[in-house]
Amino acid sequence: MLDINTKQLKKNAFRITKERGKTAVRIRVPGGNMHVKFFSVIQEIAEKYGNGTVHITTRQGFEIPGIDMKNMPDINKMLQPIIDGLEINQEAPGCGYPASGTRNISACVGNAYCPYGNYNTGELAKKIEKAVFPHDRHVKIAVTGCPNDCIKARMQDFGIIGMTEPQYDPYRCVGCQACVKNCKKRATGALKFENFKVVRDHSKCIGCGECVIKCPTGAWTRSEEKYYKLVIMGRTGKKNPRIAQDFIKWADEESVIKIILNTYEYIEEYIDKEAYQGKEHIGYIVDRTGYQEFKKWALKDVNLGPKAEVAQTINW
Amino acid sequence: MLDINTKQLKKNAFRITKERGKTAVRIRVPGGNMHVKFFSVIQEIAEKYGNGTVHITTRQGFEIPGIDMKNMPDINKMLQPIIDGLEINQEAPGCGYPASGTRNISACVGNAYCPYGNYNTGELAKKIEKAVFPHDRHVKIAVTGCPNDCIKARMQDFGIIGMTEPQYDPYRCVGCQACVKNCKKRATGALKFENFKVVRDHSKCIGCGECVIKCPTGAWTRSEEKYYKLVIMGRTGKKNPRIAQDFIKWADEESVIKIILNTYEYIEEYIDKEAYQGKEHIGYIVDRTGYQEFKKWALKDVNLGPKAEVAQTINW
Amino acid sequence: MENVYIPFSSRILEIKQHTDIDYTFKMEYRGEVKPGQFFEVSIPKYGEAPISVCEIGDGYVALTIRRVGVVTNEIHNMKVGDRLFMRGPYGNGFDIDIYKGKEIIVAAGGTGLAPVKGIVDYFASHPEEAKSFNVLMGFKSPKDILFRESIENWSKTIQTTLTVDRADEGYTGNTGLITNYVKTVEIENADEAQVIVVGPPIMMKFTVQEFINRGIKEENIWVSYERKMCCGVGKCGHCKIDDTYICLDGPVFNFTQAKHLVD
Amino acid sequence: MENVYIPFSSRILEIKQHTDIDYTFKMEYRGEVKPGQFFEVSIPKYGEAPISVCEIGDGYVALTIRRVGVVTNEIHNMKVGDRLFMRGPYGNGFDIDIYKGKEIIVAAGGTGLAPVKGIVDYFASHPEEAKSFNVLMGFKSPKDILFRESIENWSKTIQTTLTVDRADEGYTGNTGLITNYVKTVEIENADEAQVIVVGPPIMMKFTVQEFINRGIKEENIWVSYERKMCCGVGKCGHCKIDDTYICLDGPVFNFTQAKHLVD
Amino acid sequence: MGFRMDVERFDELLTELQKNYRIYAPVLLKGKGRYSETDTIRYAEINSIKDVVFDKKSVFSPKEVILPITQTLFYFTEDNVIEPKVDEKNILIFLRSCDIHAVKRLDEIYLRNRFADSYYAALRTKVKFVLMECEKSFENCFCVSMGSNRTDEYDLFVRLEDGKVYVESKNETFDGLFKDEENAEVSPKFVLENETVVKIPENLDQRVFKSKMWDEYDERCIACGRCNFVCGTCACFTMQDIFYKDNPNAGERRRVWASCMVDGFTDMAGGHSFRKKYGERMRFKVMHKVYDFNKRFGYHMCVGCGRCDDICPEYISFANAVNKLNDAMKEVE
Amino acid sequence: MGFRMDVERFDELLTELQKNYRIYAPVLLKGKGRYSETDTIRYAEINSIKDVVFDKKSVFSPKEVILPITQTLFYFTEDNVIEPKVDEKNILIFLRSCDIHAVKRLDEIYLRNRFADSYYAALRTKVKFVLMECEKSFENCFCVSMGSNRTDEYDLFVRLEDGKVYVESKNETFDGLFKDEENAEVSPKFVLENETVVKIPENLDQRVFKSKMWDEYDERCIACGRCNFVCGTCACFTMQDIFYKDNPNAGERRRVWASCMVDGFTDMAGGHSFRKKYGERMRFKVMHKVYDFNKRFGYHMCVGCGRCDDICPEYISFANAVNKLNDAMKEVE
Repeated sequence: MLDINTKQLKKNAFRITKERGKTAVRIRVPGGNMHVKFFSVIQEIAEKYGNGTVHITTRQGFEIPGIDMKNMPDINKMLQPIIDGLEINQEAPGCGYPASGTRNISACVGNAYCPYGNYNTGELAKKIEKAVFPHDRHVKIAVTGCPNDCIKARMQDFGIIGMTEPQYDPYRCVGCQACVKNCKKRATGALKFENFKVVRDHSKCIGCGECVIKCPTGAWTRSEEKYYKLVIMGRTGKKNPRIAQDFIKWADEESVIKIILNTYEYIEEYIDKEAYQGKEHIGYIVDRTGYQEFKKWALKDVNLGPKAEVAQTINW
Repeated sequence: MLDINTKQLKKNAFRITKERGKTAVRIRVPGGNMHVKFFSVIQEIAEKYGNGTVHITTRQGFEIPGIDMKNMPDINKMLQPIIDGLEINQEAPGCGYPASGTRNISACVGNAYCPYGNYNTGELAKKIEKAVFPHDRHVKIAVTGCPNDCIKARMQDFGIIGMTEPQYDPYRCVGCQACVKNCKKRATGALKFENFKVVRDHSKCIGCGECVIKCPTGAWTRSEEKYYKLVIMGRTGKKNPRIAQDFIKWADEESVIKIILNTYEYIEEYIDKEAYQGKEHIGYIVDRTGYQEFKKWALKDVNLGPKAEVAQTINW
Repeated sequence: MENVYIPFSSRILEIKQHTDIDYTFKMEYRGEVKPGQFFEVSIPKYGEAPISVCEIGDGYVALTIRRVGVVTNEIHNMKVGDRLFMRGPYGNGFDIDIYKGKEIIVAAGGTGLAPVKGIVDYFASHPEEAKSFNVLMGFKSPKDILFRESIENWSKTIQTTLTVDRADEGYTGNTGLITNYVKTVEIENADEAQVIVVGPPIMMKFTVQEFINRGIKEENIWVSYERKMCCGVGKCGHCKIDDTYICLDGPVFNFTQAKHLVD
Repeated sequence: MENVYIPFSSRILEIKQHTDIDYTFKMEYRGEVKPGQFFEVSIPKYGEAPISVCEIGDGYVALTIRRVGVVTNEIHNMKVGDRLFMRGPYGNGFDIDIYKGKEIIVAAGGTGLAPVKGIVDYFASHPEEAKSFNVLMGFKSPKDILFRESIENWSKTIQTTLTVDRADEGYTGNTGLITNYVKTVEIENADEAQVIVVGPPIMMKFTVQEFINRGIKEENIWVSYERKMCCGVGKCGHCKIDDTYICLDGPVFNFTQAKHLVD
Repeated sequence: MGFRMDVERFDELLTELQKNYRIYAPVLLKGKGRYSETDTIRYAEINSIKDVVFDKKSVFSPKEVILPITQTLFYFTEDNVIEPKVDEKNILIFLRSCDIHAVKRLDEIYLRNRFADSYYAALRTKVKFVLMECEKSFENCFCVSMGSNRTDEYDLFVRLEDGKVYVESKNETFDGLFKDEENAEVSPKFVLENETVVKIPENLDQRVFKSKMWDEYDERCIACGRCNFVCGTCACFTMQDIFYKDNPNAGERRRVWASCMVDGFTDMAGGHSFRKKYGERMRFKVMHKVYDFNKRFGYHMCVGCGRCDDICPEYISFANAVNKLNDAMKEVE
Repeated sequence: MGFRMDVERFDELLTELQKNYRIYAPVLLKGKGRYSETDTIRYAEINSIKDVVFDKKSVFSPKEVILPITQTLFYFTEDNVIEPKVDEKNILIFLRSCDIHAVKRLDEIYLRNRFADSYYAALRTKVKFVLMECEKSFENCFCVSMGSNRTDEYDLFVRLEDGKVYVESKNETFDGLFKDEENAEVSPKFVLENETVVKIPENLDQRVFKSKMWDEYDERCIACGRCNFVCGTCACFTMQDIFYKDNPNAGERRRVWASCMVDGFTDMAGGHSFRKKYGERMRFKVMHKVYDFNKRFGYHMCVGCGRCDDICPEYISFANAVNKLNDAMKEVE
């Protein structure tokens, strides 16, 4: 006789599956990076309690299906080394993953080894994990190292896109225009060639850093400061899938985290109290209150740097 | 003295990293499902040749970084059991993964165990893998079980979204309106309550099957046929990220695969021959030739079923 | 076997409008019927609704119908001479004999006056059959007052107290909740006085409590319940509370039983 | 140390337009200069361009300049009396003594006529110094023909053959590629005849081949090369082919050397 | 009397029976489960014993055979009221002991409880029961606790075993049918033990309404009504009057199953309603099944088939709720 | 003459030297590498020996000290041509043996080859070399193969070891500077072996142009020019004339480094260009470094510093290309 509180089960990172009494455990890996030693744990769970398979999720985690619901406490105990190793915020040891509303903070590899990454996405993902988890509100956050957006930050409620402000040393520029041509072809055409040197149009520049990568003489280098573009309220789904739009360009890391935390307060204020299982998706809340109200809450006590540009209005 | 053909390296599913002479190997897992026994292989590669860590990619694969380029042949040999196990199309045994242009066919769990999945996404992913791999053209394909679109099919060149055509038995309907309310709230409001029974507006119906799931009396059931919505030419990236738009609704599986194969022929015809490394992204080709030309090629010799609806025009 | 769901058709003899949404239909009917009983009234293709009898007369019953839904809305479009479908009467109704010779107090809130109107009519016509008869009537506002004519007639033979929750311009009568007027009723012998309370659930709850506070015995308090009903014959299940079917065992209950009816 | 990059300024004495885009500028200049040599001509803030000498005279050199870029475009805006900046002459130029007393054939394609014009001018004025003198000139179309006046004058003393790739209305002369006319040239003693070929790379390649086919010895064939140059003095590297700097070691080469110059 | 025969022979007899009977049994509906590529088991007419699913519990109970989900009461044509024709054939239902007990509950409501329901009666009187035995208790069954694990109120008993059909006939109607068949000792085995055991407190009464146990269900229950619809004893219905879209002069009055868990069950035309909290609905249902029905009719409504526990999408266990009443009574005493 | 001193003392002498010298050395530029959070090593003026990166190869060679990346040749103000002022100070460059050899190549082009370049000469004559020794061969170095692993053409040699600075002075200019310092036996060690060995075929000539070996680079090379820009011997430049945006009456003529690998290197004003294929450019470069320079000047241009191999984003090895010439010559012979 199973008498299972499905809401608690879901909040404990298990899922209700098609098969009665069977669950799948979700292993969230913030930022997608992990030591392979934890693979043994996953292997053991899948072989001992599951059906021997694992699904790699699009948010960079694992799902081990075919687990009897009655084994959930055992699984939670087995997960502890992973939870410790990944430094997951947990409510109590041995109780498994504590959240399901806010999704895994996913991240491309970022500057860990990708040439295009403008910052350490894995670290930022973990920092955000520390700041917001566990949380039941339905918020999707992803961090990506550059505007190539391999993580598909534009399909998230918060997409954090790494930027660098390219620094130009005209003395080192030989006018090969590698940067200019590349920027036009692959980015936004923010570079012009004038008087045999390059002029950057800051308003067009997306901070991808491709000019730095392409420059054969080191005339372009990265800014000491790291910048972030925060894009918001993208979503897939049945109702009206849409791409996230630019909220702030040239933001700093601290502000980005603060804005996310502020947004959770905004959610508490405005969420539809009638929403099924308190699961109103943040995007729909913003649809209801309008962007200006969201902005007001999001930017509360945020000290944006002098370069930051906040969107006056957003039409999704 | 490293003298490495980077194009070949990339086509062999390794990557150029920030660190000179170090590579990361990419392990593509079509559909994201694998037996955990292969975890041992990944573990061994990471511990013996890499830095002990692994990155879980957003396309459902693994990247093992920190590998000396000179060890690539060894790694390829070690990967063979995975390649065999996942039935990856390979050019020759022991030579590793053979493609880099066309990305891993990614998939949500689909009806393997997700209650919302309308078909076996893992199987379709493998079928497409078999049909198109290896291929160097830059095409992103993802399959998702339902319009919730957990895999973010709307950010792909081809997003395949599972549909079912709900079958209604008015005799079993007690008029609780669970389906009607849910469809309005979570889907597209395709259901109306008339004369104490439910009327479905086919033109609004996205085939999500939620009505079937919500119906407490079994009045709604799934169609015997499985249907697919094919959405196309979504993308992230620096230039103009955009969401994929509906190309065909209520398509059949065979047609979908044929359309993808046709598109590769279209690419060969229209790709910018000057494109850097032959890497013009399919979306930009369609931008150039226009939708009608794409459509002509895509639908060549395709026998769509009677329910299929092809978009007359698409504005991305 | 008799098909209890088959309605008979009945001609509308007279229509009287009380308020914007309350009309009384005098329906052709010959047969046994008691105050407090109800009929399932229907217009085919629109639906059925349980309606209390508010007046019983020779060859007719009167039904006060508030326009609150599809069926009642359609009924309000009917004209004298048109036919409604009916089945019933259902329920137990009030047993007038219980009250005879007693101090009687009826407290009715809003449309709750309809099911007890037959009782009041009876004693207003036969004031000598009661030791005393008080009727307290509460309505939300002056424009919601039902049976104005009857009330005026009643006041000639029995004690009537009319109050509205909110007065409006031109209204000079009592205001305030009906519970406030329970204390004003003169009761000679609280042990034997009979009280009938009918109205919205919240009104009934507090009004009964007031009477108990006045020393009325629970077994001398009577209430009438309104619940959703689809059949009227103990099948559809909507009106069941605990082991009690309002349609079969009520709608009139002695408070000793009613107090256990927790939805 | 002398700064070889410093230009001198020179007055424009005369401007002659040949075609829409080809003008000849007669520049004030006194000094040694040979046909086939070039100057780096510049307008400060616009840039420098290597330009062949097309005519050498007393106190002047003439430069034929095609409008093909920023600098030449700007030069075309200049008027007589304005000043250009120049440095040079650079390069080896043609050594007229080599050709004297020989059968001489000059084949020039398009602007390739400019660097050899000095040679032709010389022998047209001194036809007696050559055993014979043939000049073959090819242009794309009649409107591209340069030095029309000179050509007319030359035809009085030496053999001239003018052809265009594509005729247009009103043109009645030869058509076809210059290579077709190589066979028409009368050569008495192929062993000793001297041939100068200047023009676009493709024209030079096939024309030289035609002459070799006619039995002309490689060591009697001379070509002049045009390459990108920034300095003219063997530093910038753009004009280098193999170990040869066109600016220093050319632009005039005997074909025995030139045939090894693979870009 | 017991008989033994081949499947083929049995199916011949079935065909014979079909002349006078519609024969209903639990069948497998491929792909008609709630989720993609899942099946379901529901009652439907069969043509062969091979259609009958013996080894699994049906999702819905057999009640829909005698209490149709949607049932037309009358047709209206302008001012006429016309009752639908009743099918002439009799009915055979393959069902289990618990379900036979359940029908007894339906009879209590529909044939007795002051009025008899002619629509129900019309079908019910046609019905004969074919008992299916339970080799072993299914998941969530607690028939033993509810005393519904055994019955002798059946007309036929049928067992399919190793390609043979064993039939016990207790109704002489069928004597002729089986007279040529091989005799055999056939009698049903009954489940004597369930994994799930339910204990209804002896002192259970309305005081338990005050227990905190119900609060849990406010959050967990989604008020979908599945527990009612699959239940063999739930008997509630709602009336519906409609016009035909093709001709608004014609229409019908019908009834459909209702659920005390679903929004609207208590809604009155004026707007008032009761039991808004899902925990209250749970309480109403539980108490009906194991308290107040008993109070009115002298035996418990619930037959312990466990279908409500099988179906609940939120994994709420009715059986466990009943067992929680014990602690709840201690809490409120 | 050799000396030994503390770092602090050496830095004092450095300060003393700065009165007359600009002192250049390879320094670490934090975060200025091509990729995020990567560093780079480039030549820059130093103020302390601690600024000098001894243990890694600089990405760019020291050539930029004497052959600036962007160098103004004249200023134009309306009709006047004005040469820029030459900095009065002399120049000290910390560099390795291979780089000293490389400067000799630059000298060949810029001071000789018919004309002398006054701009180069002006800087070059101010330069004194401070030799840095290579404790061991760095990755991709093949100086031994090119004979540039040793030199005695330096003015000072400086070694930093265990917190002490060892200096050898070979130029009497510095006699006064070090006269009070502790004497020590100091002389540079030179690398005698590289992991990378390059063998230039003895019969190498233009026939190798026909080899298929170049085709590979059509695909692999991206013509970015990095190999040229980091090279200590590449000497090409391009001229640029500009107007100042603030005053179009004034402007300048300048030169910037050019690369034979980059598009435009051979583009003539009329539109014609040569070596469109990247393999042809690779061939041109390789042959210049190990064939035609030698033909013209009597020794190879390449000094084997390996910077081209260090930098190539496509992992093309110049050294390996040179070695492939051996097979290529066999192919075309």
